[in-house]
Amino acid sequence: MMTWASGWLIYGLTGATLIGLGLFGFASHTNLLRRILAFNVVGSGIFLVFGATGFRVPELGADAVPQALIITGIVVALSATALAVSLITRHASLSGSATLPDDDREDR
Amino acid sequence: MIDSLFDLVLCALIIFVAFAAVSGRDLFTAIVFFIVYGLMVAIAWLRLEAIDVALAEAAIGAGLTGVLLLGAYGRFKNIDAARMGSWVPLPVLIVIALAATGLSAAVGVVLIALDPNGLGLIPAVNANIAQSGVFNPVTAVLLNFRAYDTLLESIVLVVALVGVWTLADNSAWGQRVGKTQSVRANGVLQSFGRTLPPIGLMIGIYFVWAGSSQPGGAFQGGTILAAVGLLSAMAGLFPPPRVNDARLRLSVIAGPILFLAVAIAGTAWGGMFVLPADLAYGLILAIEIVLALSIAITLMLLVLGPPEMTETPQ
Amino acid sequence: MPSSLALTAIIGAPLLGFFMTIVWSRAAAVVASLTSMVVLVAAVFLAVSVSAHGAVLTSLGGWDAPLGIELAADGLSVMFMIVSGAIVLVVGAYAQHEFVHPGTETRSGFAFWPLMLVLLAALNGIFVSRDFFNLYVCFELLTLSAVAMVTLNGKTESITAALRYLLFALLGSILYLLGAVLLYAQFGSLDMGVIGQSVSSSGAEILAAGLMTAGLALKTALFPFHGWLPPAHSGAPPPASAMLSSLVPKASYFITIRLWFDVMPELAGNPLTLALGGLGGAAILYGSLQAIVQTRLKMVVAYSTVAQLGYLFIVFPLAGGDSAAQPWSAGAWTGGMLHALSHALAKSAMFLCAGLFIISARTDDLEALRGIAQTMPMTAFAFTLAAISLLGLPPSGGFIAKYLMLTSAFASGGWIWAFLILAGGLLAALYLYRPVRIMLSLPKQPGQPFKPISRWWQVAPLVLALGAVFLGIGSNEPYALLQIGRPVAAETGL
Amino acid sequence: MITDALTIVLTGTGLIFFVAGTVGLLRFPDTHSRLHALTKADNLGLGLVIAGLMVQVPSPLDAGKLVLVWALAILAAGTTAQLVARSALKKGQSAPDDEGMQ
Repeated sequence: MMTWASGWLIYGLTGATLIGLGLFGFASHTNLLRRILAFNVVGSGIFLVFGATGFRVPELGADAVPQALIITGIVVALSATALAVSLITRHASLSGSATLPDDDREDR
Repeated sequence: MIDSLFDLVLCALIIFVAFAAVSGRDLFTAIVFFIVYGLMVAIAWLRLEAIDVALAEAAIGAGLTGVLLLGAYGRFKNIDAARMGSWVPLPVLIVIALAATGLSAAVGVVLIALDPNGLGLIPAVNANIAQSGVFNPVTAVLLNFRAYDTLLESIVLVVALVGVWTLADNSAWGQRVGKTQSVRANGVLQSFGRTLPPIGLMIGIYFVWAGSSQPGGAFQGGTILAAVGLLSAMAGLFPPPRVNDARLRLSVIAGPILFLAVAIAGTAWGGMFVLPADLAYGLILAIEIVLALSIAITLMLLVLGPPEMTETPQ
Repeated sequence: MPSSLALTAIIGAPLLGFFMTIVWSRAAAVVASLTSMVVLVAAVFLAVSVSAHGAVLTSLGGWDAPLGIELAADGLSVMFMIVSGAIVLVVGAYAQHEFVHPGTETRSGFAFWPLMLVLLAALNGIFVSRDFFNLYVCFELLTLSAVAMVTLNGKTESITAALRYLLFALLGSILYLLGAVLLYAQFGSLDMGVIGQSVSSSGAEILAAGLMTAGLALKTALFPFHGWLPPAHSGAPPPASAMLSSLVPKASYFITIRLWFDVMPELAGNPLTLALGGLGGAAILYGSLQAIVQTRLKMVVAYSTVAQLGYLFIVFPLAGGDSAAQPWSAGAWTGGMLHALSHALAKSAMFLCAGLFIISARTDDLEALRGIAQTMPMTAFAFTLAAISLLGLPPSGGFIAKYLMLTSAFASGGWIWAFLILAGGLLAALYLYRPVRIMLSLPKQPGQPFKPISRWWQVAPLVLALGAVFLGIGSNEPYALLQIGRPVAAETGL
Repeated sequence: MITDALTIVLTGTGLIFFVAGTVGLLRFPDTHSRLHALTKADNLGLGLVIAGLMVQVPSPLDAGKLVLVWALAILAAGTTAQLVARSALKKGQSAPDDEGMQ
């Protein structure tokens, strides 16, 4: 039980920060694995915002609907990550590069 | 006072670790920080009294995602350092940083402006949980109020698996999934792989069973079972299955198909997904058990990757 | 009651088919055909029911919104479901020749069928869902199956294209998801109906709607987010391209329309509609110019998709914002929807034609197709018919669609939109004239460089191209159906 | 009151071990001595923290769960330490002899 009235807001604002951090990582790296990692940071930031807004009245406990949807979201994000990681390793073994072709050129 | 101090410190740590994961100097460091990040976020979920989410975040968000990323990192060894990628050019970087900061700020402003007494659907869930067949409100939402989402979610996992398998070489089709593993007979890993599965099995099954009244459920339990299976496979206790094994494919879809069948059977009780209150508990438990097994096998196969073995291992 | 049964069958049947094709891959093609027939029948049944009794609504599990998820079929969703069902049925019939494997199972022969069926389930799920989070799950289902389809031929370029596609689509999903989360935080509901009744232009709503629109625009490949589309759509095997190019971007467009015309029309001010229309116009010009300079047939067709998707966004300034209350709004809206549908039919026909040409000529290099009409007159005819619909020549569906949009543009005094529609038509004539001329011209050297193709196989693209034309000839029924459930009272646009 | 004091003392001591282990991880020169510092200090530290928590829980069942957590952590730490040490050996880092270690 939280004593500070707007404890949820701390977590909500943390989630908002994580969204920005993750999006920055997603767009600023050319390494594909790093981009997928950053995508997962954005996802968990969004979930944290979602969960925090479901805990605005601590006396009533956490809203079950956001919790259930977050679990769904975590599983969906894992599915996307699994497909992405397989694509990335396949791409790396075929092309010898950890980036998309255009980005590769920029690096050299 | 001490409570909110704890929250502030935890949130500062989460942001710091996330920053390290996003901008870590080398890829390996970044991945390790990401796993730590996931575990800290799981603690945040405990503070928000979302224990089901904490379990899912720790097992799936940090654990399995981390394993996937580390596995891919292991495959990057043959790549030239020059082709490992870098940052985008500085002007672009500045634009991205500004846009990301702007979005964070906008979301923050919206959060501050929200009604601080917003109840969401808490009253609606409380009013209807008695008819849902279970006592854990999260399970009630997942398997009754919004069962359609959960069915589709379990299918998303299977689609991802089909997608991963599609990345195999044509010639590897029909082979065993994953790369050939070599394990020292009676080595540490193998004895670890023999000791842990019974305990893991017990914990996984407990999570599935407890999900109706306490935190836990098919996805969290299934993930633990998947970890047990992966560990046993890595320890060489059983060979990975073949991609065209009929029993394997059946076990992957058994959970979703039972779920769909129950959903369709609901039309006899008044509409798709309708669960009559007196049968709801039994049906939900049955779906959870079979779904957990299918999820466990699907997750394990997702981590093992497409078939790559050229020969059957010893 | 039976119509809510049809509503569930339209999603349940392809999901069941998805499972069956995984465990019983030898019979996959048959299962896929039967499934898409069931879907088509259910969609037509729904169309009859909707036009007789109005929109159909059902609450899943007996839980009404906002606690539960509601599905609804109105005229718009029914039209999209009929066209998707028909396209998947025809593509499935075509793909029997490409992905059926007598004897041992092959990689692509296994994967194509479940991916096709789950794609259909996801599309139908999107067309009937009233819940913003459920839509997110449906979009992920759609994205993962579509991305996997791009990789089917296993080439390095295809893997690269699939990766690029996945990154864009994931970014789109996550922006959309953030929007949905903010809506729940504001309204305590994810249901379109509940949210639509309490829109109040608060900051949360504006940010949420903006994020969702940006995410959906990424998925619809709206200029300048179109970069992933041409390599992905031209790198996939032709039957997959046919579905990817004709149907998948329409799903995210469909929800954009729902969002701005059904849920939050109050928020759709002029800055938004002008921005979307402007990007649409840029897409028309840029996509068409790129299509003109391509040397491979599949790339011409793929860039044409970029251009044609642009028209869909001109609907926003013509029918939304200040135009929403004007008499021309209904015509512009209906024209846009008819364009989406006739483009779907014509574009899938074109990709199947391209697939047949590739099998016959072993390449889709435009110059290598010189004189192929002599070997495959039926397919060349189908391509030409589809081109007529894309150009918007009478009596095709594309003509009715562009006519409606053009008259609305003139009525509204939006000369710039009228100019863009006309310019797009002229440019399309340029980029489609070249392949048609090459096909119909005499072969350079005598002799037969082309492999003959069975007549039955060639029927598939012809059916789709004829569908695009008949959408124009018999446009009264679709026109009337599209008006059912339309939020703004329908005006007689014709 | 006495149990609270016990908890503070035990978890406090446990935390000191964690700090020592972390310092060792950061400061020691090679893989093997780092592992030594980390596993030894952390297992002991975790044991003390858990002992501190055990005096607070109401039922023996909960206490048993805490012990299980400790046992599993030790098992996992021991195994991974072995695997890390072996892979470091394979990569050519030799293990320091016993005197050097103390």
